[in-house]
Amino acid sequence: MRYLSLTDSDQEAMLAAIGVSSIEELFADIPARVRFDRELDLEPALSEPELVAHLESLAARNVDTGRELSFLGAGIYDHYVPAIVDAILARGEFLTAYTPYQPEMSQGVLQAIFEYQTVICELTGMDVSNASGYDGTTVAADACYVAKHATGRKKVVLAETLNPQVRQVVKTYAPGFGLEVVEVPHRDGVTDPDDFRRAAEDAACAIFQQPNFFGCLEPAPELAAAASEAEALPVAHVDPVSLGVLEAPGRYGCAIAIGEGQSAGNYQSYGGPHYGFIAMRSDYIRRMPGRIVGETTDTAGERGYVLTLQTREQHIRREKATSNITTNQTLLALAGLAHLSWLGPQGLRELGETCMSLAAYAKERLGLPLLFPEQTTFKEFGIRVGRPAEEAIRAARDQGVHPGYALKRDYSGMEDALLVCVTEKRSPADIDRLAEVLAG
Amino acid sequence: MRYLSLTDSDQEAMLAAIGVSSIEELFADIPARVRFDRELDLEPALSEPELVAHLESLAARNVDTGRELSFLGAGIYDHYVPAIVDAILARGEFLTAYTPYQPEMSQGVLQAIFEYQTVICELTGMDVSNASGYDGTTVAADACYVAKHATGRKKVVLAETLNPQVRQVVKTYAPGFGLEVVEVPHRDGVTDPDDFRRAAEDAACAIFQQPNFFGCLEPAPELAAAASEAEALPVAHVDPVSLGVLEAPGRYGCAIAIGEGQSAGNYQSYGGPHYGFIAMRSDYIRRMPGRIVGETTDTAGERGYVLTLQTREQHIRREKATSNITTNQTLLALAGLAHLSWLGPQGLRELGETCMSLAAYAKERLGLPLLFPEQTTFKEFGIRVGRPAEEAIRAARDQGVHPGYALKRDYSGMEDALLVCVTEKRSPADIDRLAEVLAG
Amino acid sequence: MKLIFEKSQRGRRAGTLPTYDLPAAEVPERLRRREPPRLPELAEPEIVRHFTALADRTFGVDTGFYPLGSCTMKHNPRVNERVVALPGFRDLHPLQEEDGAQGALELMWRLQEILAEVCGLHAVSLQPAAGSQGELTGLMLMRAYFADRGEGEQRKTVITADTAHGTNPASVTMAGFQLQKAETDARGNLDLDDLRAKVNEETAGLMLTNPSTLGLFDEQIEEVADIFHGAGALLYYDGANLNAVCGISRPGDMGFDIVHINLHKTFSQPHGGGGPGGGPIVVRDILEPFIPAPAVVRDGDRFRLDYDRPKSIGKVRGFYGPFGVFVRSYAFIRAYGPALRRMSEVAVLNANYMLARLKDTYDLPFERLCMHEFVLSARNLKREFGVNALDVAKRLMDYGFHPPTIYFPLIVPEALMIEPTETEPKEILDAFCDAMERIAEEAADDPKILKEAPHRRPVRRLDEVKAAKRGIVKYGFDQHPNLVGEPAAGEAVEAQKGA
Amino acid sequence: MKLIFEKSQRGRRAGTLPTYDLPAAEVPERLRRREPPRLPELAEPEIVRHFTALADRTFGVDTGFYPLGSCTMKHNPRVNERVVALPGFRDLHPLQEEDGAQGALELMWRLQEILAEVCGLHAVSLQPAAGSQGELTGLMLMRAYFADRGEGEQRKTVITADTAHGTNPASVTMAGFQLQKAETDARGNLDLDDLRAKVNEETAGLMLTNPSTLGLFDEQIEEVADIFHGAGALLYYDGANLNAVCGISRPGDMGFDIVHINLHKTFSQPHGGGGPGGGPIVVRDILEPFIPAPAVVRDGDRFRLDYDRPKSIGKVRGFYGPFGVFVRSYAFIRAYGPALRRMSEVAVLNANYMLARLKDTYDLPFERLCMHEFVLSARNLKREFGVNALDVAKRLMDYGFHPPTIYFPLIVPEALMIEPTETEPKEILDAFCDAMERIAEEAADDPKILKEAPHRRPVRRLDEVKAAKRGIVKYGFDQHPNLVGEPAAGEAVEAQKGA
Ligand SMILES: Cc1ncc(COP(=O)(O)O)c(C=O)c1O
Ligand SMILES: Cc1ncc(COP(=O)(O)O)c(C=O)c1O
Repeated sequence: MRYLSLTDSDQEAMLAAIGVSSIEELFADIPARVRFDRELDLEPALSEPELVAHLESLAARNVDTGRELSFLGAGIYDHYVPAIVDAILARGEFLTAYTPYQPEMSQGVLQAIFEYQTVICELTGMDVSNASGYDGTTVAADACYVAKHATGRKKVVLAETLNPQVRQVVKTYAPGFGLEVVEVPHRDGVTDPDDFRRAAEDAACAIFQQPNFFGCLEPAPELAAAASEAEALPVAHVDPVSLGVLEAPGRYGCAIAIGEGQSAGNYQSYGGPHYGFIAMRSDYIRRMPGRIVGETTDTAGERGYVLTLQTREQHIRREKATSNITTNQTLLALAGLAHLSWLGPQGLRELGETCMSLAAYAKERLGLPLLFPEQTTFKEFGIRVGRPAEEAIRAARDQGVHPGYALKRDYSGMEDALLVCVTEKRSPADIDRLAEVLAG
Repeated sequence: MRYLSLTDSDQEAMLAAIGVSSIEELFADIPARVRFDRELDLEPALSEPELVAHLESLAARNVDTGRELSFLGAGIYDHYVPAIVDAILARGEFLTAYTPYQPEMSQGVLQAIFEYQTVICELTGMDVSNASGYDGTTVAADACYVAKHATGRKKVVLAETLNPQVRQVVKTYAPGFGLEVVEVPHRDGVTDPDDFRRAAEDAACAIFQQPNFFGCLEPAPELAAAASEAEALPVAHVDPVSLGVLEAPGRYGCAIAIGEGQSAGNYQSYGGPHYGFIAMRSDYIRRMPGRIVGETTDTAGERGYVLTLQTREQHIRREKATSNITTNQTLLALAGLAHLSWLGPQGLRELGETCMSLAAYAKERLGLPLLFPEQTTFKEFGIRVGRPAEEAIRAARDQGVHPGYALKRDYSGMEDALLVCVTEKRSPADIDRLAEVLAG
Repeated sequence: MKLIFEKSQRGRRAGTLPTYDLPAAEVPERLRRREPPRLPELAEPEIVRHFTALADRTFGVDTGFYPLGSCTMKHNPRVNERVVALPGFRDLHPLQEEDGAQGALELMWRLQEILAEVCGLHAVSLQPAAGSQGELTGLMLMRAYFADRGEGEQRKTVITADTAHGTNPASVTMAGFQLQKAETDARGNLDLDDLRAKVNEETAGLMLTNPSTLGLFDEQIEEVADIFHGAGALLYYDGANLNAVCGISRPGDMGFDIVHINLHKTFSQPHGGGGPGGGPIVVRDILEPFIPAPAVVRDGDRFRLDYDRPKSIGKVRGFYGPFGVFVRSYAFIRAYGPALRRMSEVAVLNANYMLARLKDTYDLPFERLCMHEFVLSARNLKREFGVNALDVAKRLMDYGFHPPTIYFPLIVPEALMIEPTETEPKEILDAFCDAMERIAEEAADDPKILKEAPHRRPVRRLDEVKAAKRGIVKYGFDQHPNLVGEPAAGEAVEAQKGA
Repeated sequence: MKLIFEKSQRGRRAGTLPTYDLPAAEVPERLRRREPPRLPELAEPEIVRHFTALADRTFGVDTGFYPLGSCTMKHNPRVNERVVALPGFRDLHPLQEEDGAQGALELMWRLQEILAEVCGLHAVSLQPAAGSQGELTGLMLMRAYFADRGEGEQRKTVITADTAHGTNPASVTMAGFQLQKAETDARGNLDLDDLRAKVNEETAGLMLTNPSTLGLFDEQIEEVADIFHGAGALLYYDGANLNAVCGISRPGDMGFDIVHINLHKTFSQPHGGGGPGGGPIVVRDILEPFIPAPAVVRDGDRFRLDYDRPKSIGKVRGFYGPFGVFVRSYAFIRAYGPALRRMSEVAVLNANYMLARLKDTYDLPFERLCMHEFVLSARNLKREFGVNALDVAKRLMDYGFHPPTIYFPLIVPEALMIEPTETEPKEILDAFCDAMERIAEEAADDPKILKEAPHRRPVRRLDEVKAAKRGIVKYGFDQHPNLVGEPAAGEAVEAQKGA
């Protein structure tokens, strides 16, 4: 077998050293009745060329965003992933290392995580970030767990304009946490600060999304203030690539900032793996879930990095841990660091501006009724296509264009609504094509 | 500019240190009349995403062997390139290093070349290999240059069954070398040893190809003997992937073995870059063109590797050098080393056997007259399609199959002949499809 | 080495974007960013060098032997990286219509089938992002199952072994259960008497790793299963050690009802410096109604996402799970086919060979053959020479090896938990054992060399206490403190490293 | 470190191939391989580790500063690696019909247009595989040109500068010309009197690098061109130093008739540990009929290969040249657009800055501003402290830098030829200059530290004389000699390293 080095003579020598005469004997401790007595019913082994051919044939049966002009977003975005990201992630040392338990072996990945934490703090205006969470949904559950312990309260509030999947995951976790979940309906595509404040009474935290799931800009400072007023922790769920143009949640009073990292440095990859980020004010650092890297020195006085504040974590605190997370999403977070380093502050701002300009152009160019005409949007916006959304999608896809996401999958009263997304990879000509297809 | 680090303040400080006030002044030595006084007439700069989109659109206008079922060979082959080859070549240290002039900085690449040289010697049965030549054509010219100096003779002999491009390149080089080129016509697809001996009288070397351009197996030992008899150096041009099943040229009396390395580890890449290999008996080592790596020790007595026997080379011997080659094809040769290490002796034999079996199956399955029905072939063979080859090609390509190479481009009397190639990547089902298309 | 921020210069940049000739869009004043984030500012060449240098300061499986117990640091085949990068996988939007994602859905469906066969169970959810999330998901299933049976209030406790990984108790709490601990007996099995005393009608279930974190297969697993099933409770299999038993013994056949699989361990998703992973769960039919939605199902020759799962616990992660991980693991398994059993056999052979070589030099707490990993104790060295497991670990670095997991499992003092995996050649196992023997000699002859190790890494031993005390968890730019002058903060505590 | 053969074990393998259920084909007995080649036998994990370890022992531009004069070791943008791997380029067979290769042909045609514009000349052949082959091809064009004019017998000599790279004289011989050398004057220009004395009706042409290998632009280039053209001879431009003058001065405008371009230098094909490169030639219209066939031509909106070139010298390489190199260089140039001039400006600025910093510490043979590189001499250190250019080079390694080219050009004793390229930030230039200054101090204070350098590389200084004497150029398996015991072979000679 191509991944195994064992030769017949190795095997012989090793069995002899162990003092057994067959591999079978090594399994003597397994009770006979639980031994598996047949061959695994798996398809035959594939040689490497066949394996590639097989997976190519599977891949060919997917319509990726290189094969269709796509305006899908809704949480996962077709932003350009710079070539250096691939090059960096392909380094075998990063790829095949694990959590840097032994810091002297892993200064590189530790420093990278420290840099990632800094970048996340810079983006969000927070004091401390962990080394990554699973994705943009689970970090919301994490934030609730932090808030529960920080406030002792038993309820969490979610704006209905928060990504539906994020809300679903919070709802799945909530019973175990002993938390009740309350949702705040939107008004005309955004959340009303008064509604939010009322809901946030007695709540541990109140989470909103900026830009929200409809692409609309929430009155974020007012929402944060409303939650604070109710002494619930204000939590903002943000898109990292928006943070060159939109204010950092830390600057308008949020206690915690979370988000899906995919748009910074990760491919769409049918939804994963990506990374979630979570950053907070230093007040809550001892409740932070997951890994944190800190700076220190070695015995010779040189600077170095280690996993730190581990008494929060499962391997030390066990049932009292701030989270059960172990394996996280470091490699994807590293991609995020690489992408954001590639952009720099200037590039990040330009990226946000470009997306906004394109979206503005698209709104006008499509000439269809807007779902929420009063609102300012970022890179996504809702339109009404005047017929069932799935029909519009099918018709457009027949012409090689995916026009966007059918909002009825998550919201009632939106039978004919599409959520259209543009990124810097969609040109005005692409938008013209979408207009043509949706008109036709 | 994204590849430049210079900031405005850097520039200011640097100009000041130099003692000039503008970059323009740095060009004071360039006579005014030869200064370029306008902007270069080049298309505008492309951002990275645009650059990728532009090149994707160019690439999309090529029909690669993933988009068409291809039976093209004729010197460049669609063998499977293992994934480790990509991974190894992507290592930035290999990618961005240069010729290992300073061995202490480059032990890795030096050792890799030493290993490559060993692999080439093992394959060919020779004593010494260089670090690579440009490709399978130029190494033939190199061999002629070696033979000229080794024998003092002024003629070289080429079998007509030697790849036409190889012959063309030798002919281009020959006048500069002061060599006359004589070609030996084939008889029924192979070279007759008597013809070869006669032509080789007074020749510096005589070159044949095994398997030859038609895919046929030459009577290689007899050809080598014939050349030797005439005191011309016998030179075999061989396909590395055939050398698990076919005898090594060194074992049947050749003085020099050369070949195109592409089939071992390189993509087709529209014809380049690839690597040529050249290996010879130790008698000629001082005439070897190009780099050679040798083993030595350091001042602490540890083993190490260096460029060696450099007094052959242009930078020392200048006009008396064995060649002018400097930049060679190390990275591609490294790919060859990786591929051949991946195969191992067993895999190499299986590869050859698989190609031969597939070719045998194809010959039978196609049911068309063979060009040289008497000959044993390796992975290629000629067929007669009974109509102008280009018509057959067009018809097949309209059905998504490229049936092979039109031999009339190089040989007269072959209007309806196709050279069909199979590699391990073509399955019996693929061959069935070719049969269907050629029949239809 | 400098931080990337310390290499930045205002005005440098690597990234460029298309500029379209469009009017600027306005961000309302009160929402607009005031101060730009201080992201790195470097041109491309220095970014590439920076990350190259960081990689050079990182040890991976590609660099050498990485016997980090419980983590299954096997070789990651490069072909898996090739196939995961196919645009049809990499650039596929998760909300693409099902008819435009048939290849992806088929791949997930096939993986589900494989995992069910390997586990001897019935239904699979690929959604969980890692082992710990698999655990939590599994416990949520227990909740849902008992709630559905009207036993929701009653089934309050979940039992974990005293050898359990920290994620198990942490997951128990997060799932809203109460924790109870079960003891290990003198042979390294669960103590049946202890279990019998603890299991009752309040018990929701057991979480167990088998082979355990001691690397030992529980010889009484059938009795264990009977005890729990007899009390109406469920058994959860922590699949971290599945690499020991593929094709040899199946969790479902052992009596487990829920299994999580760490795809990044057994099925070779590269560990990526900490992740990503994949933690699919595989369950017995009685639990299928509760698994996360959507599930991937097959209708004839079409594959689709089934959201119609009224009893489902809901979603635990975005979309359908870490798809790229599935591609790699699927490719990994297809490279073996039914010979997957061989993978486990060799993993177990390698571990036993090392155990045989090392058991006279280090203490062996349980005198048994091991499975795919084994736990030694350095307590003999500590007692005799004052050298502890941490010192041994640090000294191994000087020999070019990544240390094993240490101080885990907790029931073994000065634990060294060694997992070679199947992909290591005998020569490397021997070299490591030689080094371990040398180190034991050094402990006697020159303990200082261990205490001060490592000597040949880019940094010397790092002060973890200082890090925790100072809490410097991001770069402070012009306010960044200089720790170099500050005094050392004292001895490191003996705490788990690895697993 | 062990050789890959020393890690092999019979029976191990990494590669697997499809097995089709077909009868075995017979190789005739007398052609069949008798003994298998002793290729490496390792499973995939150890192959990956082996090459990872080799990479770790290799210094590239990605690792750090690589100011190897004349080699233009600039950053290689990663996007170029991305686009060259597109299947439409990578998996395109060179004998694909033209209608199935329009994208490739268009790319080549566009690159031809760009190179012609940059050189100020008319026609391009992309075929040559590297600079030296470009030289040879250019000289063949001279032959063909003069033969066509009936001056074939008469035009026997080609003149190269005494500063010329070794490839120039070597190419002259290979092309069948006789070599004549021209001298450099006190300002580093070609000596016009010397030239006038040598150029006559037997002269076929001049080969010149401009800026020269001294990094100096020939201030009398117009006069030089007049001398040759006046005698009916041609001028060949060795484009190794084109990085100095893109958009600033064009070889065609300087009077050159034939140019080769090293795509791996100016246009950033990664050097790959020695190659591949690309050496397209660009020629004046009078030479166009002779360039290698096929040429890529445009007919309306179609592109095709033009083989109908009756006066062509023929092919110099297989197919159309190193296509993958074209993709990278084309992408590189398109990233700049007309700002390509900026590339050269910064390259020249960087070099002059370093020159300004170093010229008081090391001898400067020609007191002028330089272009993209400059040549210093360590003769002052040799004279005063017995330390030579080689020692300086080896000591630079300890500071983490690749040494510059040394002992070239030949007319400068103890030459240090430094080419920073445009992609280096000022900080790195400064760090290198600091190290050079430190080394000059060390030469005075502690010359032994230089003589015995390097101290911080995986090996100490290597014995090149022993290597040449022993001629061990492949692994000998069980007969492999053990050089470790053998005595050192003596001092290394002062020989060019680099360029
Ligand atoms: C025994 C055991 N259980 C559970 C886990 C948690 O798995 P993961 O890291 O995938 O979350 C681990 C490993 O980290 C483990 O070793
Ligand atoms: C001045 C000069 N001319 C010619 C060459 C030869 O170019 P190549 O290495 O591409 O063959 C080089 C570099 O090696 C050089 O520096």
